[in-house]
Amino acid sequence: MSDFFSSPEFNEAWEIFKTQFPTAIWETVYVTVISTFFAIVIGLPLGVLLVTGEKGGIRPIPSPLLKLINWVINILRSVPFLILMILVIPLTRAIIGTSIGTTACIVPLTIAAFPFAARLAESSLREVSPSTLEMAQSMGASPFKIITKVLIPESIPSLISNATIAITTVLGYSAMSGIIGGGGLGKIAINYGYYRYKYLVMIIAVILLILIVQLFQSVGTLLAKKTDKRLKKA
Amino acid sequence: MSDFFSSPEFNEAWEIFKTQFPTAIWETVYVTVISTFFAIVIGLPLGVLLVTGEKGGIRPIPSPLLKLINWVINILRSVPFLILMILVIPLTRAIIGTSIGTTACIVPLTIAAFPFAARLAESSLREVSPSTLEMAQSMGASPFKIITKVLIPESIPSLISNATIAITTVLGYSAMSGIIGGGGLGKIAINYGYYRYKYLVMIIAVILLILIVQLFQSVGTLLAKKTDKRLKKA
Amino acid sequence: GDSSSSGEGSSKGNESITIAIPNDTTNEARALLLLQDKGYIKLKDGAGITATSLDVADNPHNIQFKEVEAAQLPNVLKDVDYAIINSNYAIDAKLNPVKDSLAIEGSSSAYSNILAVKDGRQNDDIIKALKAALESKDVADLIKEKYDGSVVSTVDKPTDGYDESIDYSSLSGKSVTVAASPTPHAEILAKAKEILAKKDITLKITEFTDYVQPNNVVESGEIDANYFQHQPYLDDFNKQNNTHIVSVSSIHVEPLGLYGGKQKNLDALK
Amino acid sequence: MIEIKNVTKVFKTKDSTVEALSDVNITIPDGDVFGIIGLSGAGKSTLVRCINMLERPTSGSVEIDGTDLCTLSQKELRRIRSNVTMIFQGFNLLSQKNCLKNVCFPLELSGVKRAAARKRAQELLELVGLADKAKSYPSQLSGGQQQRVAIARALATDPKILLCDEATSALDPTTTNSILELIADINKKLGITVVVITHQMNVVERICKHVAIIHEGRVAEQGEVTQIFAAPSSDAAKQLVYPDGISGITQGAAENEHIVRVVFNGANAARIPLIAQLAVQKGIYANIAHASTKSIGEKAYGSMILSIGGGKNALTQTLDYMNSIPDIIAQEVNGNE
Amino acid sequence: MIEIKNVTKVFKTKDSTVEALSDVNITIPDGDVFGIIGLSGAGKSTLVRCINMLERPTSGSVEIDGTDLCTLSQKELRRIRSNVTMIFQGFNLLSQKNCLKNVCFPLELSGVKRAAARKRAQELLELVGLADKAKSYPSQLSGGQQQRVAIARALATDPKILLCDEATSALDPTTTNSILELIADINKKLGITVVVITHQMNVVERICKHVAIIHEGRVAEQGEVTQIFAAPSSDAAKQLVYPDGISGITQGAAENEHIVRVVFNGANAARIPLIAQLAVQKGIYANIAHASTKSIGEKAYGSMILSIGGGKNALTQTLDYMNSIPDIIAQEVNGNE
Ligand SMILES: Nc1ncnc2c1ncn2[C@@H]1O[C@H](COP(=O)(O)OP(=O)(O)OP(=O)(O)O)[C@@H](O)[C@H]1O
Ligand SMILES: Nc1ncnc2c1ncn2[C@@H]1O[C@H](COP(=O)(O)OP(=O)(O)OP(=O)(O)O)[C@@H](O)[C@H]1O
Ligand SMILES: [Mg+2]
Ligand SMILES: [Mg+2]
Repeated sequence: MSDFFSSPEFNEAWEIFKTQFPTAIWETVYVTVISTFFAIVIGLPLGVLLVTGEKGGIRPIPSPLLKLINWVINILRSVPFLILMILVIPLTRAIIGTSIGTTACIVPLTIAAFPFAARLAESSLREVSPSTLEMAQSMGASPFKIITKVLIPESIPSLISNATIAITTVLGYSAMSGIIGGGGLGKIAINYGYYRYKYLVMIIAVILLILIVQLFQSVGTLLAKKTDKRLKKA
Repeated sequence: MSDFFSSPEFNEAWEIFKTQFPTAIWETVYVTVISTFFAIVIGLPLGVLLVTGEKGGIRPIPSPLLKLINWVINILRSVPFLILMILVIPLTRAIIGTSIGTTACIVPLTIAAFPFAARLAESSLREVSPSTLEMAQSMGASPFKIITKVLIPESIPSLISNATIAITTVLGYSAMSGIIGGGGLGKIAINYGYYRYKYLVMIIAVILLILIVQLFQSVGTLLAKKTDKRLKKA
Repeated sequence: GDSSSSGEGSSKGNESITIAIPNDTTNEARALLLLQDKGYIKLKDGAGITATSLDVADNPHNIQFKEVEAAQLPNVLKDVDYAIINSNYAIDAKLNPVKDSLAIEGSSSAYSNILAVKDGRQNDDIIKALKAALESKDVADLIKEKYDGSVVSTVDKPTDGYDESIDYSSLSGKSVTVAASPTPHAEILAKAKEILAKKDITLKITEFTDYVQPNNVVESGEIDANYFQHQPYLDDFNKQNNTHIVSVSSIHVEPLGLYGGKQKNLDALK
Repeated sequence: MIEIKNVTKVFKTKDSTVEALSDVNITIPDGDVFGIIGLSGAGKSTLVRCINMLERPTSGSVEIDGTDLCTLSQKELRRIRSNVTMIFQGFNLLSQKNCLKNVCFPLELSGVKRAAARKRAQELLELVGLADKAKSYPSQLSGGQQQRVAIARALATDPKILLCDEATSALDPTTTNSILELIADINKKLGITVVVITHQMNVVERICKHVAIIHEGRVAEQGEVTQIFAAPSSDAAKQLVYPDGISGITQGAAENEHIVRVVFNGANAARIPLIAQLAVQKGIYANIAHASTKSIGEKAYGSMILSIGGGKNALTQTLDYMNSIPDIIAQEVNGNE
Repeated sequence: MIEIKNVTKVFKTKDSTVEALSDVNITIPDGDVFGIIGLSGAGKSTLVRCINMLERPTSGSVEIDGTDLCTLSQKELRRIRSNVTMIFQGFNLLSQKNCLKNVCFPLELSGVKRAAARKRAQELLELVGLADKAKSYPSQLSGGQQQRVAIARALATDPKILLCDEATSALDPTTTNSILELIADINKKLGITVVVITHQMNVVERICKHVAIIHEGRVAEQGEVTQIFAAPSSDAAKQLVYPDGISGITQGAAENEHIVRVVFNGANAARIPLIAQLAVQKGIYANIAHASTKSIGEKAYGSMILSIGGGKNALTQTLDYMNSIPDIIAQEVNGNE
């Protein structure tokens, strides 16, 4: 063992660890959290529209509009992330001021993740019992009130656990940020592990990623359970 | 326009379209469907375990085992797909006989997707009302029967719409299959379109991907609605 | 994926030979050109630095090409008869380009990796300073020591790191940004960074794991220079994308080698 | 005034069509307490759900104060709905909100300030006997407690129309009585219109003024409760009023025996020994075949079925005697009913 | 035999603890029809859920035929549970299965072949009057229809113990009667033990042999139905039997007036004009203050509260006269009850 700890591999990994990891951890968390946040901010309303807007829904919207939303979501979900990243460069430049670097990743990540978030939200919201919605309708609640006071609150546990799925997926995508000059643990794992076979560095990066995912997941699961009032607790 | 259709770009794209797209479409669909299938075959039981195995669940399993499953899922969800692809090469070789080519992609895709499928399944299964499960328990149904006859059947619509989310995500990942010599529309979009600036080819590939996603999504949404017997239909 | 060759591919009696080649534009073409040089295949007329496996005109050995991402070639070596691998990847994967390769590109400077900038900026002082640092003896030494023959410096007359024709004091406090591939380019730049730091010039290195964006960001002016490609690739890029990027210096070359996987020697290609 | 005109509702399913309502016509005056009774599956819930357009009639119209709800825009409909509340057969509580917040829900919808809403909600919870459960979630309540939360919620906004779909089905008699009193009270004080679906005939007797009997999607009979309960003419009504069947009584009846139904509708008869007086004064021996009566204060409510010997003469005397007392209605029941 | 011994059940929530059951002791003999009544929130559902261990008692034990359920392994518990079925207060139907499949569910669990299960399920649906709804899904059924599917499902496997938590709450009187007959029938033919929670006192009178009154988690009173209904001694029991309160009757009573409760427990009294005879033969004028009786065939069921003038003497004569008839129990009611 003492051999290993004085081996050049170890020294090199330790050096990289000290110099690059603190920033990388921060970059990973920051990009992931912000992108997921925006993805939810855009995706949740779309998910709501998908559920409430359909024929027989709470607030039907014109069928062509609904189709359009479905198409946009499907289109963005179909474009491989690599290509998406490149295609949105003009947009990134317009919003962030530059198309490169860690912050610039937020735009393609958000654009890749919001359709995903919309589908997850849709799936959660569909679980709210129609009779609960009926109750709110019978009281003359406006579609907006039904959405904000019934549809979303009643599916909060499921929305939270799906948001956890979304943030983990965004974290995975963020590993590709190297393509546009971004940073983060994923990039380190790929650059050192994939391109340079420095597996020790890669493993450390991956372990840190695992810890972050584990953290997100634990918080998500806990919150989902805490907020769920349907369960009988003895 | 007639200019365009006789332009060298168009001729070239047409050539590629004729020679490569039929196989590519087939490869995309085949890899995606098979990987998703295996991902569900592995992920659904895990999702079931996550829900039924917890304390107070239908069939609690030892808490360390539950933690282990959670960890494995989180670990696999944390590793960037690019790296996962490399890490599983020995496994791919053992299962498929080779680590390169379209079929070889099925292994990393399945391994990347099953933890995702497990989380989605978990999220669906949690929506089954505790009192329905109680009813089955009160009749002396074994955990296995509860799972197969109540838990899964009652959440079928939600499971189907989440399976649709999964298959679309797998399709997205499969675009990266070019890295290990796999084929498909994603590879064509990236390798021919992006890296060789044949944007026309890229656009055609992306459009085909969109059509495939649209197909999956429509079938999924339709099935989810058809199977849902909770909705009142006038 | 499994792009089998055209031409004589129909001779089914022949056992086919699989060769894994890089799947990116220039490396794929270089690999095919290497095979053509050795007389194993013939490419269509005019197929140059953008050739793909589809451009194979004559394939007497019935070679099946497996296009794999360049960095993955060492990993899949076991699954194929041969693979053509960039030296930098080979050496990281503990293959010795000098001893283990069955055939290797000559260190012809056609594929020398260049420092490139947007046309018109060639004579900017800061670019000149960067160029001088990269052409330094320190960098050449680093390449020699660190890469042990898998990366070869192509600088004829290494400098001391500084360009006498420019006024370094006016550059003090300025910074220059370079887009680079992670390896070996970013590592080589790290040395240049030290050199420039002595003159209070900050070299910012932005790593890209992609071959298209570094040119795009130089063209757009978001980044001052890039260092990841060779001249033929740049020429093709400029032509295809209507960009105006020029080389200011060629720094190093990474020769491609042919390595044996299931085959231990070249007999199968005889 | 609620006017249900020629309402028909058809449910289409894959392999069948169910005509839940056929050509229903009902008028419910303002301030009335209107009962709707009928066998399980008769169409009661569907009918009431048409009143607030949760179910759109396949044909026909529903008018509230002259406005045809079927023709309203969503927005106009919402305005009307905010004055019509419903207690659902299945409670439909918000599972993620505690009792207090469940009751606050309609108040917040109608723009009541948070603090005021909470105060009002707490009062209502006290009224239904659940003050201590304010912070409990629906999953932590018993069936009856859930139903009471639903009742409190429906009463929160002082609606003009209250629709009760089996509002007391999960409650014990004592709690039922206190809820009914509450509803009757509100009806009197605020003049709200109450529509009550129930399976408990004593609920109808107790608070309804009018009643409609729905049978297989049609109105079998409607009118004043006393009238209908005293003399149900349709088979459907008879079945509900005498679930055990009256045939058992009439079949065993002797040649000269007659069956009489006596209805007490708040008659000041609680302290009068009617049967005994009939026997002593008129020599008529009335046998009580079926009785469901109660005295509240001095007043008697409910009905009895008497079998009277002594032929036509005794019958006439009995009817005369009974009908001479105010708020008592006595009628002969046809033997082959 | 079901023995509930010292059972206590405490629910802990974030900011309160609810003692739903405190030290409950009940023994239910085999083949009995045992009623459990009590106010809303008294703990009835919790108690019944302890019988099949859906709720584990905080302390105490539940024994079925001598086996303590609390100590059983999951597997042994399942074996017992397959003989104990429950009709839930909330129905708990499988929302994605049609009626037929819902009824088939327990049959399939117990290994009955598919075809046989379908046949049996169809028979049961016919029994509860839903033959034509076999292919409908729960969301397409009325409340009462859903409840009947739940009943059919509970009866499907011929259980040894049937637990009914408000099994007829959503049903009209006619349907209720037919379901009660069905249950009584099964109880007689197959000797199964039936535990019935209900808010409908006539359900208890009609089918239960024994009854326990639960009040705030404790057994206030238990025993034979006739006894308890004739002479409820606990306040809780009185409240249930006389939800309007008996004080109204007794308060207005004159000095020499006495209140008597008469219970008909299937007495062959249907054709005897008791009140009239009492008046004519004994000169005692009994006034009916409260009555809930019915004749089924020749038998009379239910109870009456009579107020009798004429002081002690008249009282004694009345009690003697009434009690001389078999299956009639008459008792004086204490004035300040
Ligand atoms: N999971 C729980 N958490 C907290 N309190 C509970 C829970 N379940 C029941 N209770 C409380 O226990 C008490 C008894 O409930 P139970 O359901 O047994 O009443 P019940 O007699 O069946 O009433 P009802 O006639 O209204 O159905 C109630 O006060 C209820 O609020
Ligand atoms: N969504 C639906 N699809 C098909 N049939 C339906 C639907 N809703 C109700 N029905 C049918 O319409 C009829 C009337 O139902 P409704 O709920 O109005 O009955 P109800 O009188 O309220 O009965 P209950 O007293 O049992 O609640 C029933 O036969 C029912 O099966
Ligand atoms: Mg109903
Ligand atoms: Mg209960």
